[in-house]
Amino acid sequence: MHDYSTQELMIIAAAREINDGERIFVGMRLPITAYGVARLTHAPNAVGLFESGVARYAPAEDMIYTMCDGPNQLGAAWTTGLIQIMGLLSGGRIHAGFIGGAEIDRFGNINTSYIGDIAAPKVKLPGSGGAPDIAAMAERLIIIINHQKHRLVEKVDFITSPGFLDGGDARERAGLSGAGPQVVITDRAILRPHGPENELHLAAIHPDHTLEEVIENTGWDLKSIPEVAQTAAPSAEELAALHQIDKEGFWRS
Amino acid sequence: MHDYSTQELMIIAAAREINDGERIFVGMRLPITAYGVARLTHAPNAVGLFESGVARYAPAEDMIYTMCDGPNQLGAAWTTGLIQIMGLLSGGRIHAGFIGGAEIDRFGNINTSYIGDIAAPKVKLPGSGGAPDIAAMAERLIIIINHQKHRLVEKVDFITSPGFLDGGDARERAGLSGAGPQVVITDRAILRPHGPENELHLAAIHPDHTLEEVIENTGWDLKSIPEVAQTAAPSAEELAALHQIDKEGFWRS
Amino acid sequence: MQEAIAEFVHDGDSVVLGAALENAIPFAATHELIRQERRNLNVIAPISDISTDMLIGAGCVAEVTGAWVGNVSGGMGHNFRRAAESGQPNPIRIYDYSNFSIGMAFFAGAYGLPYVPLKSILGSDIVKSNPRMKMAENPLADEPEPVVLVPALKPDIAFLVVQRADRNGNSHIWGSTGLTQEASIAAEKIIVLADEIVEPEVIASDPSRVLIPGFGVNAVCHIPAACHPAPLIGRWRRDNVFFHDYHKETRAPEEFDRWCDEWVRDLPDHAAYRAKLGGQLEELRITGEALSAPANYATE
Amino acid sequence: MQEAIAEFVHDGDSVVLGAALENAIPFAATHELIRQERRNLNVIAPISDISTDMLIGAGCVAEVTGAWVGNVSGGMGHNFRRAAESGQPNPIRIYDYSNFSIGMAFFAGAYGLPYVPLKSILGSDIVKSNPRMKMAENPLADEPEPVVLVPALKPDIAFLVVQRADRNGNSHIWGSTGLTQEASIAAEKIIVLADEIVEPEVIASDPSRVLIPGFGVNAVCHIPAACHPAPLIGRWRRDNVFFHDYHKETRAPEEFDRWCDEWVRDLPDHAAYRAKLGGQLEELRITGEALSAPANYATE
Repeated sequence: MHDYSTQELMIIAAAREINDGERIFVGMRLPITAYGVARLTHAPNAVGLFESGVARYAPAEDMIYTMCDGPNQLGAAWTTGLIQIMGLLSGGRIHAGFIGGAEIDRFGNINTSYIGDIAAPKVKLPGSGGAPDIAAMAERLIIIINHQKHRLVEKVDFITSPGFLDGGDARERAGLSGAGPQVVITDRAILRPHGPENELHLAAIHPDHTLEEVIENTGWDLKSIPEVAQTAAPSAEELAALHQIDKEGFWRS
Repeated sequence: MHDYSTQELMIIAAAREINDGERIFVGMRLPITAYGVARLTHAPNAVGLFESGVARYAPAEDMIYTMCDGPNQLGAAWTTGLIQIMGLLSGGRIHAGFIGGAEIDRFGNINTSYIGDIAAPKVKLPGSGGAPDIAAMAERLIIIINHQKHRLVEKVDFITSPGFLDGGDARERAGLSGAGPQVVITDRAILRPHGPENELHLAAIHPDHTLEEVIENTGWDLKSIPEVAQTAAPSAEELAALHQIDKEGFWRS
Repeated sequence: MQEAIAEFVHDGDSVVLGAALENAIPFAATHELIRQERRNLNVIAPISDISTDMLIGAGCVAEVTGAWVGNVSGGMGHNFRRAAESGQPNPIRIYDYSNFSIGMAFFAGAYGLPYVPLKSILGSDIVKSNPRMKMAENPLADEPEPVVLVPALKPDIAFLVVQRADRNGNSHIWGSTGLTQEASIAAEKIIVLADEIVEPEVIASDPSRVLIPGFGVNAVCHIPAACHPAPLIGRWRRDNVFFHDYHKETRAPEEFDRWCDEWVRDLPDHAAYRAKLGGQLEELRITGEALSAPANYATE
Repeated sequence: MQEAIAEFVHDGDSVVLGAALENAIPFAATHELIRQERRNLNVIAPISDISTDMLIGAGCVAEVTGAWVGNVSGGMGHNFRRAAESGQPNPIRIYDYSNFSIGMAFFAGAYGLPYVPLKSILGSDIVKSNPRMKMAENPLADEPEPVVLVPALKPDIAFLVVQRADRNGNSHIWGSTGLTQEASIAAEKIIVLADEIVEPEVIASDPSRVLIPGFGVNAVCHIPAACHPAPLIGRWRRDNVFFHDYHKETRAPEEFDRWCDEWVRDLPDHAAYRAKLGGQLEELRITGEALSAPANYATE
């Protein structure tokens, strides 16, 4: 037992991916909390952007269920249109963006559209939202996903949001300007692209999880970077920041 | 002598080209007054648009020197950006627009760019502003110009704003959606396109002006429509409306 | 609004129902389209929370053009899944876009561009699955530079919810607006659902807050809380419970039918809907004040 | 502002000086560029009244990218004509655009489109004279459909005048804005000339009135009447006499030089310019009030 939950560890790992002064496309749920932790710790000058047309400095003071909720707009740096905000992404002005997904493959491609055949899908997922735009155009892509064999797959049925496509320099050849997925944060481990193929490799294992368990729950033959670390436990400062944001302990259980 | 000036007649002739409920791209000076007269007489529901990003119902209450002056924005229907306003034009939502120019040719093409050779112009004119966009995309184009031989020329040196280009269906073939110049209002007469060539023909002569004088002051071999009229003198209502707008008698002299 | 929908919306029309993403969704119009049994609609929206799902369940929809269809609180939209996976209550054709690409398609439709060349949708299989999009090379570049050509979208009609409008449709909107302006201007017709009708002087006091001027608006309907259960900045909070309940109560077709009878078909109009919500709606009403600093438009 | 221009503007840069057409023109920056003797600038502006003419006369300009250069009150700009017709004080290269095509070029630069296909510039000889533009066919159309491809414009730096900003550059602008937003976002660097510096809470009270957020701004300078002789809505009326005088007093090169010494080069900064104007400037100050109706952003 630790004094933090797995979700809290994921949030803090995500917060560490945000550098000070950066413009970050924040999604809802876990990333918005990560953004808040980063602002309160090492990145007090980060800017958070929401595709509906919102840019904020400090995160919303009250709980929000969607990015359009009132507390995310009150006192914002900018409430405007989608084109103005996502245009910054398309214009190459965004340092990093968060996305999630139903499936990810070993090249970091993400599916949120169709499981099975497009014409007669086994599961019709809700769709892309702005994720393809973020995946294509943010300088770095930060992915958060639950670590299960049916989610981390050899090849996704449908590339909603491009990672490294077929690997190697396929992404660059396709004309994509952002550097692609630089980290995948799961509930068991942290993966990063490694080697000339840009395949996702195991980079760190969360405390209390094992290499065998991680491999077993990955749908491809997961390789490791030369020196796999253990994910650093949250510092007292990080946890304090998280608890300040997550007053009701939503992420603690 | 009449109880109106030539410029007042031109303004009223221009006002008559505006139909009720239409969206009109208004320029500065004479057209803005014409728009005001139309609103006060037969077109109370016309809407006036200004390319800087202004839409108005009633014209400005105070004298304005540029479309960006305060009185043109106070109480406007919309103050916004250029793209929103000119985009309506590009999107085919504008019924008519006013433009002027330094030169016009017999197919209604207008030059406000270069007199002489482009590389070494005899006169460098200020340029286009939004006139090409208005000429290309408004459903109808209303042109106001002084009637002098060096202004109404056989062929303009440079087509800043397209009329019927080389005549006939050249305009349509070039992909232009608006119907092009439907009227040219000068200080001597009114010209309109006529016949399959869409050449500008004399349609009406202002009171006190003669056919010979009009022909003499036109730089091409001006033909006439079958029944050339005399421009109807301003009605009492039209003059009253004009005087209401032009309180200081700016256009009266 | 009954009259406006009867007059302006026809079977087979393409309809924008909410372009501001998760706020200001015109659910009141969604309900009325269901009550008037419109069929074969092409519902266009980047993200409209459960509005699209309701229309699909009620059999109003032939095509969906959008970036995301579901229930932001509950995840999936059951009717959307059923229609896409098993053609119930009828098969639907889906045109997938990303948020930016549908935004730029509206932009092109609004402002007269036949298409836009985009880079942000490169690499996505959406380009392959959406037959409207086409890969090309930038003809102005010296080096090969792939782009995706996305044609203009020009919907038949757009419904939008605004905080206040005058009787002529001149409308003030504030807070994030998503694609409200572009989608509305791109549409052939615009119907405004105003939370409040104010005197023209109120709107004219701040022409820079006008997102859609009245001269483009075909009808103005005064419908308080037309957005419910979605939020409207400064007016109504989001009804999170309602979204959760919808998710729980529409898992099977017959469950959806029951839900739709209770909340839509058995009610004559939006006033009856508000009355049925009663205190639940009143709790969502924003009564506090956090007012904008004034802007001065004086000329002297 | 001296420091901001010294640090951020280099010889040869492309500079947007006013993108709001005839209002909010950053003349204070125009003057400072002349005083600091910047050379070979590419001045980009749809229409900036006499700002471009002054810079040309002072020998700062190698290229002009725009839709109109002159003096709205007086007609022609004498320096612009001299440079274009006889290469005095130096030849300039002119890239002609229409207002909508330069607007869309900024839009493309701001929002990452490599180019835009336009119809509104078809038929104009601008397409032939501006080598950046190219005729093409719409590749998505069944029938031949000509379009003009206009590439993105990405200026090095944009100056803009705003009614009020906080110390971090978060800015409120109202009234018509021309291409202010698109040109600023397209630029690599933004310098804000604020008529008034206010507390961050004032700007944050109305985030929908923010046209340019502070996180994209490189410097904020507090310069009252930076727009003079152009107007600024709610703050300063247009100085029509000044424009007429400029027209009369700059007919010959030596006349312009005298004008420029008196009004620009012999003055150390904009404060001295305002002091020289004295009562003439005070008469243009807007003291009345015509305030916008408030918008409520409360959440409860």
